[in-house]
Amino acid sequence: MSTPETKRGGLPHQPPGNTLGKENYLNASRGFLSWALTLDHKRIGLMYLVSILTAFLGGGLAALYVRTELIAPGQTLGDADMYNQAFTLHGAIMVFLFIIPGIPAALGNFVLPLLLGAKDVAFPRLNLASYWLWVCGAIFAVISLATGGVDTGWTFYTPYSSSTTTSVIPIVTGVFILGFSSIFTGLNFIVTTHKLRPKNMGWFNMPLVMWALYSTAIIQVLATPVLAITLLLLIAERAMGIGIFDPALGGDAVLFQHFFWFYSHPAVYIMILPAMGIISELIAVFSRKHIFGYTFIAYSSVAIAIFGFIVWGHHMFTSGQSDLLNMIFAALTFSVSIPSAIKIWNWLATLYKGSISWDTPMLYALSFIILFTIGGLTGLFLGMLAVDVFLHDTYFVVAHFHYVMFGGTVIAFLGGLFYWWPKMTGRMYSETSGRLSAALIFIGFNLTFFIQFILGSQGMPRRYFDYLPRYEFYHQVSTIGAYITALGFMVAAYSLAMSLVRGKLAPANPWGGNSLEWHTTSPPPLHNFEGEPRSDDPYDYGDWKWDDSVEGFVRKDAEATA
Amino acid sequence: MASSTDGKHVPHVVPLWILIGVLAILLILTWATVAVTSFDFGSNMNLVVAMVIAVIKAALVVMFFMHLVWDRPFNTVIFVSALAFVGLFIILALLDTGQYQPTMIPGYTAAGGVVP
Amino acid sequence: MSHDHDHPSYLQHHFDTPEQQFTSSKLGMWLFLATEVLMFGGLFCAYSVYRGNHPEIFMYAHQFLDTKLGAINTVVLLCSSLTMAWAVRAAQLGQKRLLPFMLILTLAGAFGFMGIKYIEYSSKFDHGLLWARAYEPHEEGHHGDDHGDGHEAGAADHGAAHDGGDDHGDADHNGAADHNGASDHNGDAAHEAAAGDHGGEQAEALPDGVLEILPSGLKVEKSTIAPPGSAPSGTVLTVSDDGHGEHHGPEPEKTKVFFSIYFLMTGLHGIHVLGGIVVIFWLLFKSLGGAFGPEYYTPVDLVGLYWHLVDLIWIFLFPLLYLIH
Amino acid sequence: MIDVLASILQRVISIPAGIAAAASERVWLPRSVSTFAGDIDFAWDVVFWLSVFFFVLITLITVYFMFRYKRRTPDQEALPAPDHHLPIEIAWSVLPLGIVVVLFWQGFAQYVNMATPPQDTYEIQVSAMKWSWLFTYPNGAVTNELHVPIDTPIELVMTSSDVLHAFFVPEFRVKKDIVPGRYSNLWFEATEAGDYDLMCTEYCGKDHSAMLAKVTVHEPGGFEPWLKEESDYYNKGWSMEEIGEKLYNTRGCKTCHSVDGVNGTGPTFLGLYGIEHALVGGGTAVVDENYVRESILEPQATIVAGYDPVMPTYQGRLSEQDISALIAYLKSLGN
Repeated sequence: MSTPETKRGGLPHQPPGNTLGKENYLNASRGFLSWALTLDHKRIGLMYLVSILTAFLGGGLAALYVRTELIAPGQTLGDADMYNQAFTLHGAIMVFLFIIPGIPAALGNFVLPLLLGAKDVAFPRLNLASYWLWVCGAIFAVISLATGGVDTGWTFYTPYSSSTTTSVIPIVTGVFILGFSSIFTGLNFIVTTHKLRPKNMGWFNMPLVMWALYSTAIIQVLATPVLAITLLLLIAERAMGIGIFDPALGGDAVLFQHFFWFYSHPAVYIMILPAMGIISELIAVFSRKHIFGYTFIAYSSVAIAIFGFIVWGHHMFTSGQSDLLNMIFAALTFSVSIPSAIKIWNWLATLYKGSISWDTPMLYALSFIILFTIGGLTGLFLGMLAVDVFLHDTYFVVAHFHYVMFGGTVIAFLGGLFYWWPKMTGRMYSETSGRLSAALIFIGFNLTFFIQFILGSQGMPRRYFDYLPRYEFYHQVSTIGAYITALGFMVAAYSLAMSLVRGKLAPANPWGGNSLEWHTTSPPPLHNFEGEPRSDDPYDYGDWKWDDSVEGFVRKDAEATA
Repeated sequence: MASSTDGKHVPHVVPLWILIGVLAILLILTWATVAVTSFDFGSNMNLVVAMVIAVIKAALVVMFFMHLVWDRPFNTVIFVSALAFVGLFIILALLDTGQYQPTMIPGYTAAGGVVP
Repeated sequence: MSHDHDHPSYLQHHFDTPEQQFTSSKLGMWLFLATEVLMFGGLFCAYSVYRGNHPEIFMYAHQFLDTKLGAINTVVLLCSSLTMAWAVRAAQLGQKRLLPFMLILTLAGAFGFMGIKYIEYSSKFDHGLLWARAYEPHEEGHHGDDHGDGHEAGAADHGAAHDGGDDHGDADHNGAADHNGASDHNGDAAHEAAAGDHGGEQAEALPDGVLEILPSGLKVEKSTIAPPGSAPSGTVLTVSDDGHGEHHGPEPEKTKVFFSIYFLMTGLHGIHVLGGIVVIFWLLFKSLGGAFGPEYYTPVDLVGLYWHLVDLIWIFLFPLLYLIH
Repeated sequence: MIDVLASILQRVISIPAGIAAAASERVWLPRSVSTFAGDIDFAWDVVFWLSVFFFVLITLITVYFMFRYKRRTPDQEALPAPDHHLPIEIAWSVLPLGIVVVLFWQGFAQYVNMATPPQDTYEIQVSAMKWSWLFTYPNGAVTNELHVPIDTPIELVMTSSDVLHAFFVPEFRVKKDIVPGRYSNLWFEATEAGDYDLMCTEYCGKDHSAMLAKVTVHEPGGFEPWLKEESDYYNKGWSMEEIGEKLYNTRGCKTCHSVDGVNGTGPTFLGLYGIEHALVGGGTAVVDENYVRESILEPQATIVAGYDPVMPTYQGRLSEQDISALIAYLKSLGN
């Protein structure tokens, strides 16, 4: 650790290990181009973060529009076309612009090399290209919005998508580009994990979030190209009428669904695996206890990645897929539930006899366990063939995937964001507002979506602009829940934004974690570490002790922390 | 293969006779695959023969032109798993579409909706 | 910095050794190739599904592809693969004059491939053998309707597709060359004058049901089955090939899907060849400046891998599209 | 805007009444009204109570640990505990495997039932289009609402003329996508007379949520007379206008064309006959016999300005006589 400099810029109490006002990656160079053309993974991660949060805001507003429209049967705000475009926009933005790049490209980009003790990802230029491809894809999404919107649903099912008059081609082009952005991130992460670990870090010394990001990257690399070709075929279908998917031209509409879900089911694991990785970190760090069953959790991530490829047909049980395939996919589908269950049990065992702090990231992690349990268990209903036939395309499915995607991924994303925020910015957020946001989102989310399980089991179909009066009460509750959730997000945004203005300065290790990112300063220097970081078991917290003067954790063996 | 202790990269050079020999075999196989089309092996055997030849050709290119025999084994793992996933995709899709073929309506053309 | 004593200019700051950088690049490239395999895998899947369910379409439609040109292209691509592998070898051995030479040979192969592809494509365009919506097969040499010899008006528009031919390939090239630029037979007066004679005369003395016999021995027959996509029903011309009984018969339904798949597969492959041309040019440019040698030849190696993959895909496309039996 | 807010506020105020109403009905699943609905409900119950058990277990453990082991002081360390335990881990990996095998079997066995229709079903042709249903009975009668006899296995042979649709009746627990270019089959046997809602559950565009129909299950002996009544309008002594009105109501016209002067997905029929329309792409057309006929048979040929080209063709669905009847009805709506 370098010798402390005198405080600059009138910063308040600056704990050791905090580099605000000194040299760090944020001020290593200045000017717009130093960001736009940066090769530093940390800056790219931050740019991603700002971008995907903007996308999240857009998708969230679309969601609020949808929920508000549904507060009463019939027309509330706009007509059916408007509603259809709103839910399509909500789905497409949230899936392709927010949740898929969310954890890997934003948080992952920032922490992955730090976790490995590396200076950067293996291909920094590719990383930057990935970011700008994302921007490019987002621009296409905006173009499609500006040229009349899209009303196909995020799944782009043919033949509706090849016959509707709305702007399908721009948004599909956008998603095509976003696919390459995702591939580049995945490719980069695999190579980085393989090649840039420190010499003494074996595969089983990696933090579990690395296993999760690595498994995610495998899916990104192997599945996303199929999405690319699917979308290319869809564009060709519309532009040239090639007749692969459109029955009117001699094609096969169900084949499109095979193509689409061959990517989009593994993509579900692109969304949830990194979230599980973050939860493994949070549970261990905030219990100050070694993660339970490291090997099982690590292998279960890889297992989920691989099983994820052989279950896509469960999205097609009522689609006209043959009975034979329905049976095969139904049997294979249950295989995914085993590794997911393993993780839940291991997390609970980690909590046992821990020293459980109620800091904001941990509150998010604990709500993840409960929400993901509901999401996972309701998946069992949908895996059972005969029950799925009844529940398919109803609100039960909507609720199920929101419990996994929102209750799982978004919650873990927020947990990770609060967890690494001090490392990224060098500032602590206010715990009060942080905890309030976690509570509000938990309550609002359950109000919004638990009621939709009931709604779905009553037979309410999804993507309905209007509905039968008997469903009205449930929709009202759901809409109110959506607004409470939105309030929770506003509180979270407030908490993080205020921390930048008047947050306390963060120490190097506010939480007592032992993965390598906590071994460097907050924020880290341009090349991440001063000297070669020393890696050991990332879940052995015995070397760190709480220091009141630092308001964080310091190494026990450090002679003087200055 | 191409590693050394001090981290300096030492390339593996493929002997010229291997490269030219591989090309010769590839050309012969190309001739063969065209030639066998004039024989009828019955049912789908012609397709099988054509694919076997293509796989041999592809394997030669991958192993020698692309250095995979001398490369790190993990690169082989990547390539083979990519092929395996393609195979999985094709087999399951074929299995399904083959099953529901009888329900197809011959000569169907859509009656409503147009493409802009 | 751990490598301050030995820091070649090509070594990026976040790598410790050239070896680490090289194997990283190589691993990245193989992953990229895996994505390419899966991307083309989608097309192969679409191909398999349609061939599995409609073998008759493939049996019928592949006759319009030119096996001879396909085979020549295969050879061209294989040879350029060798020169590429040789280029990598030259770079590894520091043969600074051989490397650009081999790259130029590879480029020659690439351009040769695209040139032949161009000939094939323009022949398809001339005959209206295009993807589904544009599919409108017609026979260049046949212009009966223009000369009032009694055929249904419009028959030629959606009528005979011509053999591109594994067995009658030469006839097709001649046709394609002769009628280049004359695909719009109603608008091109000069062409009508040239083609009109034999088309009009032959049709007069033919047996019932056969509308025309082409110079190559193909009979253009009357069929009652309209190809989908051609709007009015009526007389439809199809080609039968007397040499090989199995190619007889009317045009199956959904034939246009074959051409959709053909254009998608060869088109996407062609785009990859074009991409290869660009990067090989870049390599050539760099190699002329002496950028590569035994200690640093990563770009040559990676482009080589890419180029071989393009070759690899063609190795499958050729029998699957041209050699259907 | 104020209106919207006021109506939203009104909805919010009415929620307590809604809770009371909802609490008085069954919460999960609608009534079961088909032969296999009971079996599916059993499978549902199995997985439902299993889920409740695990949910309660995991939540209790989480919440209990959260309080029991709460960190009191910032420097509090964890209590000693093992970081792995192979037998336990293997147990909780393998046990769920056994459970999911049971679940798979439950779902699969019932599915086989649903997928295989019995012999001697009563077959009804279903034609789905944006955004209405047509049901054709063996005697040629066509309606836009489904009528079936009770306690009789019904087989539906379904086709779509445009995009994907799906047939869903919650009370019967049946659902099947209707794929254009294919015949989709589905069977059920209703066990209780009454009216049920049929919904389209595969997103099909603008009026997806309006693509509803009533399913009427007739009491024993009630179906045959109804069917007789519905068939052959031309031998009932009705006027052409009356037949046209009947066709308007039963063949899907009214989904998009109102008769009250309000334009919907298509122009209203009120006062339509004889006027001159502006067309998409320029030009005009007078609504006369030929124009109406063409619009029915080739709806894509001329599109009225301001509307989307979404109407399916009725070629083969309406006879010449039917078209004449519809023209007569249109004329009666005046201009």
